[in-house]
Amino acid sequence: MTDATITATPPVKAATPVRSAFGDIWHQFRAHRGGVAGLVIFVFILLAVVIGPYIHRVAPNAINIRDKNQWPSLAHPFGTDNLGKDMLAQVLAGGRISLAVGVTAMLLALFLGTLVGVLSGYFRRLDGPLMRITDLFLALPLLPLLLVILMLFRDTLRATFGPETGIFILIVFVIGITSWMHTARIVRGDVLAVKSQEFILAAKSSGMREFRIIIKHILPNVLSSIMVSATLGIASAIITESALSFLGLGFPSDFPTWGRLLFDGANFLQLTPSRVLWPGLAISLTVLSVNYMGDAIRDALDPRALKH
Amino acid sequence: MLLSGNSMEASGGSVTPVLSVKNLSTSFRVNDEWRTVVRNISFDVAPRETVAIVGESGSGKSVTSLSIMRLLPKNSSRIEGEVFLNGRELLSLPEEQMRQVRGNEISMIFQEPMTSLNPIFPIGKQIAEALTVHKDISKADAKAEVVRLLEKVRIPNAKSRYDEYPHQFSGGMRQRVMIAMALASKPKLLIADEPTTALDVTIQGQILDLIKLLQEEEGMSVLFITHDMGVVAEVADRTIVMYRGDAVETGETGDIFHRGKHPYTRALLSAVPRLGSMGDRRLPLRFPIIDIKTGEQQPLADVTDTVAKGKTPILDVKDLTTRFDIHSGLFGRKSGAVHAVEKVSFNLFEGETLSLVGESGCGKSTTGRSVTRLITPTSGDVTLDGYEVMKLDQSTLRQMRRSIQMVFQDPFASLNPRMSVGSAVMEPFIEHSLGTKQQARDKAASLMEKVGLSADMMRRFPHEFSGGQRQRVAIARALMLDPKVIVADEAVSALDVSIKAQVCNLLLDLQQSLNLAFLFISHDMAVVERVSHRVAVMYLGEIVEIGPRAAVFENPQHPYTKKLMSAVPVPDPSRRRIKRNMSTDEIKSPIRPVNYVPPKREYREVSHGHVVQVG
Amino acid sequence: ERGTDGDLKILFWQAVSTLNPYLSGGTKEVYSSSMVIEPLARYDEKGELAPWLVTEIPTVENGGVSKDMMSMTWKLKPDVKWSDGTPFTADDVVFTWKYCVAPDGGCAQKAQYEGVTSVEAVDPHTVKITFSEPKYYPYSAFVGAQSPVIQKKQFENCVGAKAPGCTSANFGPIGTGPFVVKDFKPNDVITYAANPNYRDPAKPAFATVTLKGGGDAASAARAVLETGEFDYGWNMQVEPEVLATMLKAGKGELVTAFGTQVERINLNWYNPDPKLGDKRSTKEAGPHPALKDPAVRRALSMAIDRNIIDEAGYGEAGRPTCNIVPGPEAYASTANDWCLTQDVEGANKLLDEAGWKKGGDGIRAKDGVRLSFLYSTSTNSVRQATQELVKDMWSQIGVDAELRNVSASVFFGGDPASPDTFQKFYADVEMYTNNFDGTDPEKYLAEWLCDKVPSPENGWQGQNIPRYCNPEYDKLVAELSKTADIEKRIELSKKANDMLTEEGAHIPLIYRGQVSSHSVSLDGVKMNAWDSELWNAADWSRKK
Amino acid sequence: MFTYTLRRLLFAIPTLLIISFVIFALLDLAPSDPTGDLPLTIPPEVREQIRASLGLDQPFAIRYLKWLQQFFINEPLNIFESLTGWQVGDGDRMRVLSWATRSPVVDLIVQRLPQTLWVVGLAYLFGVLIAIPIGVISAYKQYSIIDQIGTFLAMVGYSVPTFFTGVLLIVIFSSYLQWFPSVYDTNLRVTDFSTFIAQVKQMALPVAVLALYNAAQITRFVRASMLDNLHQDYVRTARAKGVKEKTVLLVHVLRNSLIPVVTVIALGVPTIFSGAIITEQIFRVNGLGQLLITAVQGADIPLVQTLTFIFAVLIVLFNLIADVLYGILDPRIRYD
Ligand SMILES: Nc1ncnc2c1ncn2[C@@H]1O[C@H](COP(=O)(O)OP(=O)(O)OP(=O)(O)O)[C@@H](O)[C@H]1O
Ligand SMILES: Nc1ncnc2c1ncn2[C@@H]1O[C@H](COP(=O)(O)OP(=O)(O)OP(=O)(O)O)[C@@H](O)[C@H]1O
Ligand SMILES: [Mg+2]
Ligand SMILES: [Mg+2]
Repeated sequence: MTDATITATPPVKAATPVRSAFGDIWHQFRAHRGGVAGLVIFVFILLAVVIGPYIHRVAPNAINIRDKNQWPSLAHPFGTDNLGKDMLAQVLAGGRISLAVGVTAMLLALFLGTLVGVLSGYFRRLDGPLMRITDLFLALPLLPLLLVILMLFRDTLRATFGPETGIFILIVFVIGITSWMHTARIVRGDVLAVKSQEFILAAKSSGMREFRIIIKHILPNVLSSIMVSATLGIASAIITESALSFLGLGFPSDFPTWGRLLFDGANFLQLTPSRVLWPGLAISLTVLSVNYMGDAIRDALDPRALKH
Repeated sequence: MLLSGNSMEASGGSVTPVLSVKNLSTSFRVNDEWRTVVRNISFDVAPRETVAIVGESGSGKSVTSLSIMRLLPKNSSRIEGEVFLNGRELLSLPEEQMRQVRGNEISMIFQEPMTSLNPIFPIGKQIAEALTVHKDISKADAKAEVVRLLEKVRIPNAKSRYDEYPHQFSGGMRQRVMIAMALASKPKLLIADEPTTALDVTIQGQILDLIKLLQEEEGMSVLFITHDMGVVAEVADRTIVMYRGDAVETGETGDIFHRGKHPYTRALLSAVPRLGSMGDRRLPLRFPIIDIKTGEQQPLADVTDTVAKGKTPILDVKDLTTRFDIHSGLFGRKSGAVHAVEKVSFNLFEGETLSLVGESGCGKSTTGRSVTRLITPTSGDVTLDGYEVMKLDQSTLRQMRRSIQMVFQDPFASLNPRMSVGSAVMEPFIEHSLGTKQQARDKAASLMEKVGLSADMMRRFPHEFSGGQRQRVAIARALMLDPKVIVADEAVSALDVSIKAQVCNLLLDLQQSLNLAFLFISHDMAVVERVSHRVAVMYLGEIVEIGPRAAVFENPQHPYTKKLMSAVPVPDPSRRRIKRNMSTDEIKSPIRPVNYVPPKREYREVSHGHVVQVG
Repeated sequence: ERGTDGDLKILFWQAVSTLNPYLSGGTKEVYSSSMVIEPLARYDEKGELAPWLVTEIPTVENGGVSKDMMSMTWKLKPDVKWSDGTPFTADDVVFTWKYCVAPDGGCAQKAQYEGVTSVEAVDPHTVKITFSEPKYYPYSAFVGAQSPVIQKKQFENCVGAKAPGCTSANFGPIGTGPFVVKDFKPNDVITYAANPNYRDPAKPAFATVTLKGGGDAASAARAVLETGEFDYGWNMQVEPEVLATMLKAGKGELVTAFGTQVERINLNWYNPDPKLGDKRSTKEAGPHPALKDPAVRRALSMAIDRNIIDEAGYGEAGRPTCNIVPGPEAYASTANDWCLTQDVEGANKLLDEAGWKKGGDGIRAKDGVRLSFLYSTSTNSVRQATQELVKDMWSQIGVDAELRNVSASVFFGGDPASPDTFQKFYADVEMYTNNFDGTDPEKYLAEWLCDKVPSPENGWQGQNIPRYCNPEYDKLVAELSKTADIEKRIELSKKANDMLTEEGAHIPLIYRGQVSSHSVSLDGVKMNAWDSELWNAADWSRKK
Repeated sequence: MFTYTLRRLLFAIPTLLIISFVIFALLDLAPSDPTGDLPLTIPPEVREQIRASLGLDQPFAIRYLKWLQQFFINEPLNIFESLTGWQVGDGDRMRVLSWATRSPVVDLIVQRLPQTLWVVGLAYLFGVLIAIPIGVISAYKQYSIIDQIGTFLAMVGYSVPTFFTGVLLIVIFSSYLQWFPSVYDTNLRVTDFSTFIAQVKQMALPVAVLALYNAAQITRFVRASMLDNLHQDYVRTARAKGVKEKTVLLVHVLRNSLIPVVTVIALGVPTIFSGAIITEQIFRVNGLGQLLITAVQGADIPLVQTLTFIFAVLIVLFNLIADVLYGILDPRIRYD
C-alpha cells in the first residue's frame, strides 16, 4: 500500500535485458579492447597450430640436409634449421605441444596453488601444516626431484598411455607439482587480508557454508593475483618444458616444442635469426594474449574497474 | 532567532558566498549509458552559514557533495555546471590546484566511515595527515593537535587510541574520527555528509556544538547533509530539499519547516517522529505514511500484541562478557583490554522488540555480534531458539544462524564489492536451500521493493548505491531467511524520514505476521520509542537500565538515561543555536588494565520489569 | 724468454674441480693439472712416446724392459727440481704409486697401475717397476697425463682415507711442470704463474695463466673466436656452421686432433622388453627378437649415411668410420669400409630377403616382431641431431625409432637403481662415445669378452654393453694379450675390430676428434689427442 | 606477534629437520652417481673403490646422521674456532666435504657468495626498484601508453627465457659492439676506479638479463594489486584531505597493495642465494647457482644437500618474515 506512493519507481529506465552472470561477464569482457585483441590472437595461434599443419603440409621432422640453415623463402616461410627441417612446420607442431603443456600445467599449478593458498589462508588450523609443506616444496632441489619422478613413473606411464601421452602426463604433472608454491603463498596472503573484511563476517552471519564463502566471496577478491600467476605460469610452463627435455624428461627430441626450438636456435642467432625469432615470438604472443585476456577477465569481475 | 541576522545577510546576497553552485548536473555511466542522478542544482553558501541538504535517500545528496569536491571516479562519471569557491571555479581548476583546495579550503565528512578510513593506518596518523598536508607542522605538534581533536570529538583515552586502527573502533567512533579529520585543517567550508548517524544523541549534541563553535571562531561555513530533521532544525540557517536528483525547494529553515510548498517537503516534515508522542501506549505504533502528491495521511493500522510472554524467551543472554585485548610495546604484550561488553544479561521473546540504546562505543554492536557468535565472547551463556550458542559446532552454528540474522551497522563494508546486490540478497536463501533460484529471485525482488528499492537495481553493485540504499539492501538480505530474531544494528539510521517510516512499518508488519523478534540497536530515540516493546540502556559495556519502553522513557532512573532523554534534538527551528554546554564533562573509557576486576553490580527493580543499576 | 709474454687465458667450459688427477679422473682435471705435475713419459701429438722426466723410453731393445716382460726400469733426468726447489727423486715416483694404490684412497687412476706389484727406487734416479705377470705393453704407470708424479713431501700425510682432507695440497700440488698454482677456486678459475725452477730456463714464455671454467661450449667458442677474450678454448663441441660463423671474426682458429674416440650405436643383443621386468637386457631375457637377426643388424648400419651425420654435427671434428679402434693410424682397419657409403637399396633388399615385410604403417615386421626400436642416448644437442638423422635414415628402410635422451649424469652414472643407465641398456639401441687411454687397444678390446656382460650379478658393472658374446672373439683377445710383437698386435687388433663390426655388436658412426680453438696470436699450440692438450704449454708463446 | 614469531621460529627446527631428511632421501634416491662424470675408460672396479672412499657403501641412515653431525656440530664449531681463535677439543673434525672437489663445502660457499650477491642480488634489487614504480604507474594510468609499453616489456621479458636474452646480449654487446665482456672475472678485485669500472662492465649484462626477468614478474603483481585498491573509498578520503597524488599512490594505495608484492619479493630473496643457474652459466659468473648445478650434475651429494638445506633455511626464514610483515602491513591480520 505504501509502496505505490513514496516509492514510485526510481528515475531509471527499466533497462537492459536480463543476462546471466556469465553473460554479464562476457559482455564486460567484450567491451575490453585488450581482452578481445588477446582473445583474437590466442584463438589465431590456437587455430594456426591446430589447422596450420593441414595447410602447410610439410612434416616437421622431415630432414633435408641440403636445405639446411636457410633464411625464409617461399618453400620455407620461416626458414630451416641446421638439419634442414622446415621451421614453420616445427613452430606449428611445437605450438601444439607447448600450448597444451603450458595451459594444462599452468591450470594444474594454479589449481593446486589456489587450493592450498585458500585453505591455509582461510582455515587457521590448516595454515601451519600446509605452509610448511609449501616450504618443503620450495626447498626441494628441482633437478634431483625431477630425476626421481622420472625414474619412478616414466616406464609405468609409457606402458599405460603410450610414449607420447605418457610423457605429456608426466611433464604436466612435474611442472604442475613444482610450480604451485608461489601461487599458494600469494593467494594465502591475499586471503588473509580479505577474510578480515566485514563482508565475510556478514556472509558467515547469514549461515553460509565455509566453502561457499570461499568460492563466492574470497576467490573473486583474490582473483587479480591468481590471474597474474596464471599468465606468468603459462610462460614459465612453456620454458620449463624445454628445460625438462635437457634432463631427458621432456618429449623425445624429434618432438619440437617452442621452448626447445628457442633453445636450439639460440646458438644460431647470427646464422639464421629467423630460427629464434619465430618460436620466441610465438611464446611472447601467447603470453601477451593470455595476459590481456586475464586483464579483461579481472576487469570484468571488478565492478569498479575502468572499462575499456 | 537569536543570530538569525547572520543568515539573513547571507541569503540576502550582499556578501559574496563562499560556495556557489550553478546548474550542477552529474551523471554516471551504467551499462554503457549515462544516467543523470543530479539535475541542475544551484545554491549558495554564505560565510558562517549552515546550509542543510535534506531529501529522500538516493536523491543525490552525496553525489552533489562529491561533485563539488570533484571526487567522483573520473572514468565513470560526468559533472556539468559550475561550482565557485570564493569566486574561483572549481570544476575547471587544474588537478594540482584542486588538491590545494581539498582538505584545506573545503573538507568533507564522508557518509560511510568504515570504508572511508584506510584500514591499515592508525587513525591518529590519518588525522595527522590532514594537518601535515597543508601546513608546516612538526610531527609532535601534529600529534598533540590530533589528540586534542580526538578529545574534542569525545573519544575516550584519546592518547592511547591514537595508534589504533579503524577496525578496533565502534561505528560511532569511526564517524567521529572522520569528523576530527575534516575539522583538523580548519576549513572555510565543511561538507558534512550524515556526520552524526552513528552517534548517540548526547555525543551528537556535543559534535554539533563543536561545529557551531568552529563556525563562530573560524568563520567556517557548513553544508550539512542529514536525515535528522531535529538536527536540521537545530543547525541549519537555510535548507535545500532534494528529491530524485532535483532540488525541489530552497529556503530559510524556518520557512521550509513551517511553510514548505513541495509535497515531498510536507510529507517529510509531517512524518518526523517526535519524542513523547506515544503517550501511554504500551505497544509499538506504525508511522504515518503521507502521500507525496496529495499530502494526505493514510490511516494507521493498529498493531496487535505480538509478544508471547510466558513462553521461554527466544533469546536468552546471561552474563555475556566480551573483551578485546590491547597489546602494546615492542613485544606486543597484553597491556589491558577493552571491556566492550561486561556481564550483560537480557532476554527477548518472540514477537518482541528490544531496543538497545546507549552512548557510542558502549558495546552495542559487540553485544549484537557476540550473541550470534560472530565474535567469540570471553564468557557468558546465550540460548537462542533452543541452541546453546556458545557450545555449537560449525554445522549447527550454521543452522542456528538461520534463526538469527544481522543487519550490520556499516552496510557498505558488509557487502561484497564484487557481488551484485541481487546475488547478495538471494545468497542466504539459496545457501540454505529454501527454494529454487527463481523463487529466490522473486523473493529478493519483492523484498527490494518492500524496502523501497526497485527490483531492477538487483544487477547493480554496492558502490553504485547511495548510503541509504545500501542499508536497505542489508535489511532485505536479513529478511530473506525469515529468521526468528533480527539484530538490527543501526538499520535505519541512514534513511530519510519517509523511507525510515516505510521500513519501520515493514518491520512491524513482519513482526505481526511472522512473530519476529528484534534486537534493535539505534541512536534515534524517536524511532526507538515507536517500535520497541522494551528498551535497554547500555553504558560502558553494561546494561544500566532495562524495562518496558513506556517506563524507561517516561520514568528514566539512571543518570545516563536521563541525560540521553534530555539530549534528543527537537525538530523546531526556533531552538536553533542554543548551546547545551555539555561537552565539559569527563569522557569515560571502557579500557581497563590487565588485572582489573569489574565491581559487583546491584540492581533495583523500579516497577514491574523495569530494572536499574545502582552503585 | 721466461715470463715475458704476460697472461695466457684459457677457457674450459667444464670447470675444474680439483688439481689432483688421482682424486678425480675427469679430463678437465687431468689437463689442468698437467701444466703443473708431469709424468715420466708422454705421448706426443703423433701418439709416440716421448721421454719427459726421464732420459729415454725403456724398451726391450735398450734393456729398459726385461725380456720376460715382468719388469721395467726408468732412468730419471738428474737435474729436475720441484717448483719449491727440492730435487725430484725416485722416492717421489715410488710414493706416487703408493699413494694411488693405498686402500680407502679411492684413487681414480688405479687402472694405470694395474698389474704393478712393486715400484722401487734402485737409486735416487732409477725406478724399477715389477709386474705380476708378463706385460706385453708396459707403458702405463707414470706415462701420460693420467699418472703424473706427485711430490712425496707434500702428500706424505695424505695417503689413503686422509687423501680427501688435504685440500690445500689437492688444490695446489707442487710439480715439476712449467707453471705453479697461485690460486685455485674450485669449479671456477685457476691462476698459475711461471715455475721459477723449471728445467728449461727460457720457458715458459707466459708469466701467468688464467684458466677459467664454466658455461657452455658455444659461448666458450665465442669468447675465443669472436670476442677474443680468451687465448685458448678447450673442446669446441659446437655445430660446425656455428663455428664457421664465429671464425669469420678472424680472431681465432680451430685445431683438431684425432685420438681413439668413436661415436657408436650399440645394438642390444638381449631382449629389453619392459614386460620382462628385472630380467630385461639380461641373459635370462633371451636374445633380442629383432636384433638377433644378422640381416637386421647389418641393414641398420647400411642405411646410415655417416657423411651427413658428420656434416651436420661434427664438421672438422669428426670423420665417418666403420671401426671401433680408429687409431692410431696403424691400427685403423679398412676391411669394413663398405659401411662408409649409405646403401638404402641394399639394406632394403637384405631385409626383404630375411623376410621382414613392410606393414601398412611402412614398418617392417616378421612373425609379429616389428622393427621399431627404442633409441636412447645422453642429452647433448649433437647427439639429438644425430638421433633424428638416424631415425630419418632408418625410416627409409622401414625401421621405426622412438627417441629418448637421458641426462648424462644419469646415463653414465651407473646407479644400479636407475633404469636409464647405459649399462642397464633398457633400450634396443643406444648411442655414445667411448675410447681408450694411450695408444694400445688391448684392454679396450677386452671389454667385449663374454664375461664382461653387465648383469645384476656384477652390479651391471660389466663393460660389454652390447652383450656381445662370441668364443672366437674371446680367443682372439686372449691371444692379443700374450703377444709382444707390435706388428702382430696390430694385426690381431684389426681382426678383433673387424669381427665386432661385421657381427654387428655395434654400429660405429663417427671417428671423433678433439677440437679446440686458440687465438691467432697464440703460438706453439700442438694439438694432442693422446695426452693432455696442454702438454706443451711450456712452448706456447705470444706471436710477436 | 612476538609470541607468534617465537612459536614459528621454534617450529622451524622440526620443519627444517624434516626438510633436510626429505632432501637427503631425495638425493639418495636420485639416479645420478658421483662417478658418472668420470671417463668411461676408468674401469668399474676403480669406480667401486671411489664410491667406497666417498662413504657411499654405508647405509642411508648412517650417512644422514653423519651429515647432520657434520653440518650442525662440526661446521659451527669450526666457524666458532676460526672466529675466536680458540680450540675446542682436538680440532680434528670431519667437515662436510664436497665429493667432486674434496674441499669443505662451507669454504666453497663462502668463496661463491660474493659474486652471487653482487650479480644476482643486485639484479634482484634493481628488479624490485624498477618493478614497483612501473607497476604503480601502470596501474594508475591503466591502459595508457605507458601501461601498454610496460605490460609489453614485462611479458616479453618474462616469456623470453634468459638462455636466449643472455646470448642475444652477448652477441650484441660483446661480439659486435665489444662494450662489455662476455665472461665474468671472479678474480677481479675492486681496488681503484678502473677496476671499479671493469667490475661494473662485467656485471652489466648478467644484471640486466636478470633484472629484466625479476622486474617483469614483480611489476605484474604490483599492478594487479594496485588496481584492486585504487578505487576504494579510503583513497577518496585521502584525496579529500588534499593529499598529493604521489602520496595517495605510494602511501595509501601501495601500502594496501603490498601483501602479494611482499610475498613475491620474499619468495624471491632466497633464490638470490641459490643463484641464477642459467644466467650464471652463460656469463660464467660461477656463483652459487653454478656451484649447485655442477654439484647436482656431478651428484656431489654433500654439496647439494648443504646448499639446498641453507636454501631451505632461507625459505623458511623469509616466509616467516613475509608472514610477520603481513601482520605489520595489515593490522587486521592476526595470527595468535
Ligand atoms: N558510482 C555510482 N554509479 C552509479 N550510480 C550511482 C553511483 N553512486 C550513486 N549512484 C546513484 O545515484 C543516486 C544518488 O546517490 P547519492 O549517494 O547521492 O544519494 P544520497 O542522496 O546521498 O542518498 P542517501 O541518503 O541514501 O545516502 C542513487 O540513486 C544511487 O543509486
Ligand atoms: N575488533 C575490535 N578490537 C578492539 N576493540 C574493539 C573492537 N571492536 C570494538 N572494539 C571496542 O569495543 C568498544 C565497543 O564497541 P562497539 O562497536 O560495540 O560499540 P557500539 O556501542 O556499537 O558503538 P557505536 O554506537 O558507536 O557503533 C569500543 O570501545 C571499541 O573501540
Ligand atoms: Mg548519501
Ligand atoms: Mg556500533
